[in-house]
Parts: sequence; C-alpha cells; structure tokens
Amino acid sequence: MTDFTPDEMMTIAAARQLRNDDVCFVGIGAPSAACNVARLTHAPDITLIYESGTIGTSPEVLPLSIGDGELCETALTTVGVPEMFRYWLMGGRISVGFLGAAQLDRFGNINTTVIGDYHNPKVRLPGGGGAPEIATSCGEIYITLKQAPRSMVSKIDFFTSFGHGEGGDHRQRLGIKTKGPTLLITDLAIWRPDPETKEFVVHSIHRGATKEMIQETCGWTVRYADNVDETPVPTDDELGTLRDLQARTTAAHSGKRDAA
Amino acid sequence: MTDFTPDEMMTIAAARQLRNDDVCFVGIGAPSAACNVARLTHAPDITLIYESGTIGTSPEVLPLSIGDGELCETALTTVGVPEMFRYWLMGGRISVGFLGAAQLDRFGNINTTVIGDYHNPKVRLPGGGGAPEIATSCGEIYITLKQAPRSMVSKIDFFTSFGHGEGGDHRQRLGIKTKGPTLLITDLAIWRPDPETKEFVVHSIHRGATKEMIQETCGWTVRYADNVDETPVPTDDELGTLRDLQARTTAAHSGKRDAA
Amino acid sequence: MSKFVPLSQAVSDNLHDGDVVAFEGFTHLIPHAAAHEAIRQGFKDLTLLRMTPDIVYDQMIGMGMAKKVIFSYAGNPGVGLLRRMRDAIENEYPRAIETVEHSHSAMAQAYEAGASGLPLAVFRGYKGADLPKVNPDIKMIECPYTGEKLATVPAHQPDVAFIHAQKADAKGNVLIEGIIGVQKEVALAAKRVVVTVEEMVPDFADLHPNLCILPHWTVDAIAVVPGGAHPSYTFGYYQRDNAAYLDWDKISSDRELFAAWMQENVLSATPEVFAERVRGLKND
Amino acid sequence: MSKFVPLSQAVSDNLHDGDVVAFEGFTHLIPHAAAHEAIRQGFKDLTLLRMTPDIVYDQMIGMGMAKKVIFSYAGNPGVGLLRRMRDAIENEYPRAIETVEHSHSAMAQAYEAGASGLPLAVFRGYKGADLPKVNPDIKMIECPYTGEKLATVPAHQPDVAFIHAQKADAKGNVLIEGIIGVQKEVALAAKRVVVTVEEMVPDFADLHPNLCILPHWTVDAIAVVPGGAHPSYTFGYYQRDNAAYLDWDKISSDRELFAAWMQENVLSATPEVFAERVRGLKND
Repeated sequence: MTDFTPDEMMTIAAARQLRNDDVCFVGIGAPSAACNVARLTHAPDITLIYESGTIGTSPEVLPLSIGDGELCETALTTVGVPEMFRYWLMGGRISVGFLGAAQLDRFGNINTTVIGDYHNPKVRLPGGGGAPEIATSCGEIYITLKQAPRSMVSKIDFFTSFGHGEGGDHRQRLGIKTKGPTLLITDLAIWRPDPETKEFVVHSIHRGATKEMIQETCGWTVRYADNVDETPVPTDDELGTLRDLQARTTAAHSGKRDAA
Repeated sequence: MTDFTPDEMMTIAAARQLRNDDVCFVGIGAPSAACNVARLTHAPDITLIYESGTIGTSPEVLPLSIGDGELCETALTTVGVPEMFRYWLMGGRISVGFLGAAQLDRFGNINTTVIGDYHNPKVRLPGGGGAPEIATSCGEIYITLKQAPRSMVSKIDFFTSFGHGEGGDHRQRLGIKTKGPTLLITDLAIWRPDPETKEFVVHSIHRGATKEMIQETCGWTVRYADNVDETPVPTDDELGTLRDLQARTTAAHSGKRDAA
Repeated sequence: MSKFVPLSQAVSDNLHDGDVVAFEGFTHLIPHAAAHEAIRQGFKDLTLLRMTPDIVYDQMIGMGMAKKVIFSYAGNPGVGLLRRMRDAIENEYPRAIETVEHSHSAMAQAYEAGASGLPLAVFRGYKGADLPKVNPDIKMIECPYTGEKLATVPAHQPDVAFIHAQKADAKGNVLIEGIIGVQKEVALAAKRVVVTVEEMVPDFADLHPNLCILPHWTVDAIAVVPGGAHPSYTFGYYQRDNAAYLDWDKISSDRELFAAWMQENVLSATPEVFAERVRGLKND
Repeated sequence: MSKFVPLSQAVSDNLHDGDVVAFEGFTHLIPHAAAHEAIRQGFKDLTLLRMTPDIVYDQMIGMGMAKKVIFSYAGNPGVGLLRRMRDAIENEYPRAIETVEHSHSAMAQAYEAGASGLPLAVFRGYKGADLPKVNPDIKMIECPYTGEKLATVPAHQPDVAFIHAQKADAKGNVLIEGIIGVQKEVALAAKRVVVTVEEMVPDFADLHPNLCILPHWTVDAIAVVPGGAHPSYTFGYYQRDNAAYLDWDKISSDRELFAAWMQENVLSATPEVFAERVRGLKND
C-alpha cells in the first residue's frame, strides 16, 4: 500500500517501536494514536497509562483529552493523580514515555513552555504538564514531531524537559539514571541518538521523503547514519487499523448533542 | 444503679467526655469500648477512626484487633494505612486521640516500649505503634488506665509518646501545636492537667474509691483540684449499653469454628 | 443538614476577594457551575490554583478576576492554547497576571502535602529542567541517607477549594468515582471546601468499602447542581461536550466575542441551565 | 500465565537467605501460608520487615530464621505480647536478633516512599519521643520554607514482599479489598513480589473502576492458596480466627510446646491445610 500520508507514516512507524510488554506513558495526539495502533496490531497486551490515572486502558476511540471517560471505562484500574506521579511514574514502572514538542533540539531537549523570553514571552505555550518528570523517570523516551524549521531548532528557548542536554554523558552528570530520548519519529524520518555524542541522526527515511526535505525542515545540520534505510511502508493492516481508529474517533467527537 | 465495677466506671466516664461532633482515633481495649458506648448513647454521630484505615465505623461488637473485618464492614470508607497516617492523622483531622499506657508519668508522658534499658530490656513491650504521632497530631489526648504503682510512675523508662514532657510549656517549646493530654480517666478517678504546671490533678473520684486508694496505686504524690467531685455513677442506660456491647462481643469472639 | 445550600450561598459564604482558590478537576468533574457563580458574584484579586487551568480559568482571567495563576499545564485539552490567559500574560489584558509554574508531578504532590498537613513536598523532579530557574518556590534538598538532590515545593493550602462530585448522601458525605484526579487532595488541603454534586441520595449503603469518599465533616457546603461540570463530564452521568471545547477556541480568540458570550452564557445565566446543557450528553 | 505457580516454587524462586523480606498485612490478609512455606524451606539470616509483626513473625523468630526485625508494633493483636520475639530480645534464644524500631506513621510512609522510588520519607513525627535516640535511621531535616524540623526515615525497599489478596484474574492482575493496609505499597516498594490469593477468576470485568489493583506486570509469582491468611482473615471469604490468636499466647509461652506445635502444624503441613482451617469461619 503506497497511498498514505506523512502523518500516517509517522504514527505507524512509532507504533512499530512498541513492544507487547511495554508500559507506556501516553500523551494526547500522535503518541496516543501510535500506542493504540500498536495495541490493535502487534502488541495486544501493551499497557497504556495516561497521566489522568488510568492504567491499562484500551479505548475504542482516541480520547480528545488526557482524561476522557473512555480511558477510565476501559482501564484495568484508575488511580488518583498524586499516586500516578508517585507510585507509577516516579516509582520507575514506565518503560516508555512519549513526548511531543513545540521546539526540539538535536539532543532531544524539549520546549513546550514559551517562545521568547520566559518573563516576556512572544508566545505563551501550555507548559510542561507531566513532561519534566516523564523525561527523567521513564526507562526511555520516544519523541514524535512533524518537522518544521520553527520546531526543530538549533537552540530551544526554554528547557521544559531535559533530553541529553549538551550531549554525551550530560544525563549521568546530573544523576539521571534513565536513558532519555532514544528515538525521534518525524513525518519524514526515523532518528536515533549517536551512541557517543547523543545527537539525533537519521537512520531511516520514509518513502516519499528526501534528504533535502529533511534538511529544509530542520534547524540544524542533519547527520545521517552510515546505513540509512527506507522506512517500510505501512501494511494494509496497519493503515486499516489507524484509519478505522480515526474514523471511529471523528464520529464519536464530532457529534455534540447526539453523541450520547 | 450502683452495681458496677471500677472498669465499667472508667469506660463510662471516658464515654461521657466524647462529643457528638468528635472525630476519634480509637485504640483497642478500654478506648474502643468507651468510644462505642458514647456512639450508642449520647453521641450517635461521633466519627470513630481506627488506624487500620476504617473511617466512620459503627461496629456491632468490639473488635479484638485494630483491623477486624467488622470495622471495615460498618465503616463509611476504608483507606490505606499510609493515607490514614498522612491525610487523616498528620493532616490534623482528628479531634481526640485515645491512648493507653504501660507506664504513665504525672505529665501524661507514656511508655509502651520497654521496661528497663532499651538495649537490654527487662520486659520488651509491643512498642509505640501509632502513638508517637497520635500524641502530637490529634487535637487533644485522652488517656485511660487502670491505676497501679507499676503503671503510674514518677519516671517512665522510655518516652514512647510525648505528653507535657517536663510540664509547663514544654510542648510549645518543641513546636508542637496540639493540646496533648487533657484528660486521664482511671478506674478510680478523673484527672485533668493543671493549667500552668500541666501535672495531672484529680478532679473527680468514682464512687467506691478513696483518696487513699488513689495514692496507693500511684507512684507520685497525688494532687487534688480545689473542688473534687464524685463522679456521677453510671446510668441504667450507660451500663446496659456497655454490658450489652460486651456480651455481644464475648459471644462473637469466643466461638471459634461456630462464629461463622 | 444545613450543609446543603443553594450554590449562590455556597459561593458567597466561602469565597472572598483576594483568596487563593482552586476549582480543581482533571478533565473530569471540573466545577464549571461553581466557577460561573463566582464569576457572577464578581470576585477580585484571586490567586487561581490548578494543575490544568482550562476554559473556566480562561474565563475568570478574561473577566479580570485573577491576579495570579499557579499551574502546570494551561491549555484547552485536546484543542490548543488558552487565548484569554495568553492575552493577560502577553498583553496584560484585561490586567497583568503573575504566573507561578510547576510540573504536574510537583502540583499533585503539593496538594498531597497540603492534605497531609505538611509544609512541603519532596520528590525526584525537575532534573535538567528550566522551571527551577524561573520559579523561586522550587528548591533542592539533599537526602541525608543517599546524598541525592531532591526537589521540594511548598504544599498547596488554598483558602477554599471547589470540586464537583457524583453524589452526596443525606449526611453530606461525598462520593467521587472515575478519574478522581486530585479531588480528594485539594479538598483535604483547603481551609474551606465547597462541593457541587449531581444528586443527593439517602445513603451510601451497599457501595464498595474502598471508594473515594469525603466524610461530611471535611466539607463546608454542598450544592446540588445537575450538570454542574458541563462542558466537562461526570462519569456515570453524562459525557464530555467536546464540541464546546472546540467552540471555545473561537469564542476566546476575540475580546468582544468573549465578552458577549460571557454576558449571555454566564452573567445572565443561573445554575439551573447546566441540567439543560447536558441533556443530550447523558449516558444510557 | 507462568506467573501462577505452586506456593513452594513461588517461595523458593523469590526468597533467599539473608534477604530483607516483608510478609505484610495489617491484621487483615496476613500471608500465613507463604510464611509457613518459608519456614519449611528453612531460610536463614532474614531481615524481617513489618509494621505489626504478629504470630507469624513470632514463629519465624522462634525458629531462628531472623537476624533483624524492623517494626513499629510487635504484639499479638488484642491478646498481648509476642513471647518468642521477647525470648529472642531478652534472652537471645534461639539467637540474638537486632531490632530497628519505628512508629506506624514512619513505617507506612517508608513503604509509601519505597513505592514512589524515593530514598526517604519526610513527615511530621517523633516530636518529643525517645525512638530517635535509639534508632539512628531517624534523622531530622529543616523545611526550606518554614524552618520547621521534620523527621525523615529511609524508604523501605525490601528484596521481596509476600502479600495475600482476594483474587487474581487469568492475566495475573491482583485485587485487594477491605482493610488494604500497606499491601499495595509494600508490593510496589519491593524488588520481587509474591502474592497468594484465595482464588483465580477469569477477569475483573464489571468491577468498580477505582479498586485497589496490582497490575500483573508488578507481580512476580502468584499462588492460589485458599485460606492462605488463616488465622488472619480475608474480607469477603472468611473471618478472623480469634481463638487461634488466644491459643498462641499459650503455645508461644513455652519453648518446647512451641517446637512441638511448629513441627505438627507447620513443618509437617502443606499449603493445602489452610483451606480446611477456614472451613468453619466462612462468611455466608
């Protein structure tokens, strides 16, 4: 199947990275779609946790917010938010945390707080939410992002959450014991950190994307792995699962009064 | 009614001190009986909390332990033990804490840890349990105790829980904001701390008890309030309620296999 | 019980100008009706406390009621930014507001510390993050056992908390279920607690022993307001009105449109309209 | 699921000589069957961790398996003292044991800190009490906001935790209800977790969403042992055998009587006897 959008490729490429025994802290948007596609395809037993306190959810439709009733109804159990952050996140029970970004640098550091100066911002963004501790408490971090020069920048305006800092062993120097960002999946490529410098390098390019497109939408000079693959295109099953999920979601969320 | 034992008088005198709007942290034994007699007589809406996590219990029979199923079955809600100690006790929501003692001094300091040296004890007692924080977190502390020279001593071997320390403003000097022991009810008398020195003085003597009996069973020189009353004897209702409760309790706990 | 009062009285008895107030709810059970009543009564100089200030705080900020907001994520969930709050921060319209920003973990644990009567929360957090540079309330202490540097934040102890819940019984005990968020913690951390509920039931007999319940003696006032969480939702009663959240993005994007909407839907409305608003959203 | 194993294997796979081990239960759900299996397998030099060591720890101490006990209340609940534990402390029989003593509040919060992955618990406690003088693990820190001195204790992080619970589902998720004690916290604080349950059910469908559940991926081994808490009780299954607690006072008062009782009722017994022991105690 070749009839797919870059967004779909991004979601499906992210879904493939998840294992059946992963415990994922899921954010809204592309991460939520990816996690649920994984659950509905190759990873039926994956544990999805949303920061609203729902543990082991299997929603029929994607939630619009992090705390939709659907998440609670389909969860194994729902705990309070303080417990979620204490026992489950800080307790070190999450294998994969998914984060998005307004600004991302080459070392996986993320800004979702402000554009411009913090005290006199050009744009006041929503802020970090769970991200500052997700970034350091989860076993590893996967980042999904649509490439754009204003998003992939050489220097972020604010460290909402810490990736690899200045690179190298910066995490260890701060006493952080988790791996941090190990994967960046964009609408054009799959990136992984260089084992030494921790700078993200492209390992796989999605069909239809080019090195030129990747560089044009990235604010730093892109580096490539020695062997760059083409990302396998979505299978019929993957694409069908994603589209069905999104169709169910649109139907459920668009109706206002008749959604009952 | 005059046909009552000193133990019954102690329990009933303690029950009378409780108000309908009190929130009590209840220990096993005499405190539990007193709290439930209060609930079954003049204080039907009193909130009884046991440290096992049961909030607002109304047991039909007295529990043998602090965590009997009866407490949970009749509770408004049952929370975990960490929450009990954090939100409910340390959170400052308990108006009255009831404590017993193996050794008690004239300032309401209590020992339930060891007789003799801590590291080489003559008798190893059970220890403090919740008492160290009950003594400082509850609004005020009521103590019940059968008088005996080995129990009411001039110097306790170990400060399991802090009463008024050396007396006077010792609590305030330690930064403790609660009142501490405000009442001591024995099988012979009702004692209250002197407003200045905080030493327990006798305010009321139970019928059948004498000043001689009180002094003989107390290891310090007993002081008396200016006006010492006679404790009103148990009413028919009080005594009937207590005896019915104890009869139900005995019946429920004595049967082993046929208790089901 | 005298605890059951009309919403207008519950608000006027317990909220005052200058208070630190939390209208809490984590997507679920957001006390919109109570917040709208507070808007109608026109309080000033409030410090608004909440993990996820969303449209109801956008409304209060847009009405100029807030001098300060303490928060960890200020967005319209699943939709985007809070445009009235942005206008206040970026353009000081209708007035300047101070912001004190935390992570979710810090906020949740600050409520937990407040409920526990402690002056601070201690946790592993903020490592490598910039928030400690811009929020002087965030400090670090050293673990006396391991030497690890741990973060601290002051406990939240609001003057008054407003929450919405499913049910109260006749004595005024309150039941919360589903996504319980920080509802219990904010109530126990606050000096005064006002609860709106979907309904009053005679008692909670036959409920599971371990449910999330606030005993009546922890609650100051209860108002029965069916639909009182709309456009948020009440698990077991009605669904989230996602369309209303999408609409808000438009309404809040324009100062005049906002003012007109507030006049029609809040200032000229009453708590009774909430029951009507959730009619089409009810669960089977 | 391979998580479901016979009790003997669950114990031998997860417990080792020298381990810090918690058999937790707050009057309710005390994992007697698992402890008896550990006694039969004859482990040595254990550090026993528990808020309320009662007769099952008295038995293990009396059998000489413990080198250290960390606790907050060592008594036979509602009956009196622990006579085997006293014999060990007062007379070093059958061996000397070290004791590390806390308050309940400290122990509960140390489990909570362990479950939270923190190195310590910080709380308001021990004011004026003598325990800090005899337990060097108790330290004080100063609140950076208020200057108040607060107590700290190291987090509990046992090598292995044993708990008893009502039910597991086919995937190995575990349900705990009634007096839930510190069951969840000790399980989440421990490196390895063994659970005995009354029964296995296909799934937890139709249960209330907010119940106390340990997901299967937090549990290492599950053994189905009906009656496995006896003479403690399992809410919803059978009552506490109060008479057995009263009997223990006699049995434990004499070294030889104790040895004979252990031989007959533990060393020569199997997990299957527990179902028989609760037969007359079952709830309707």
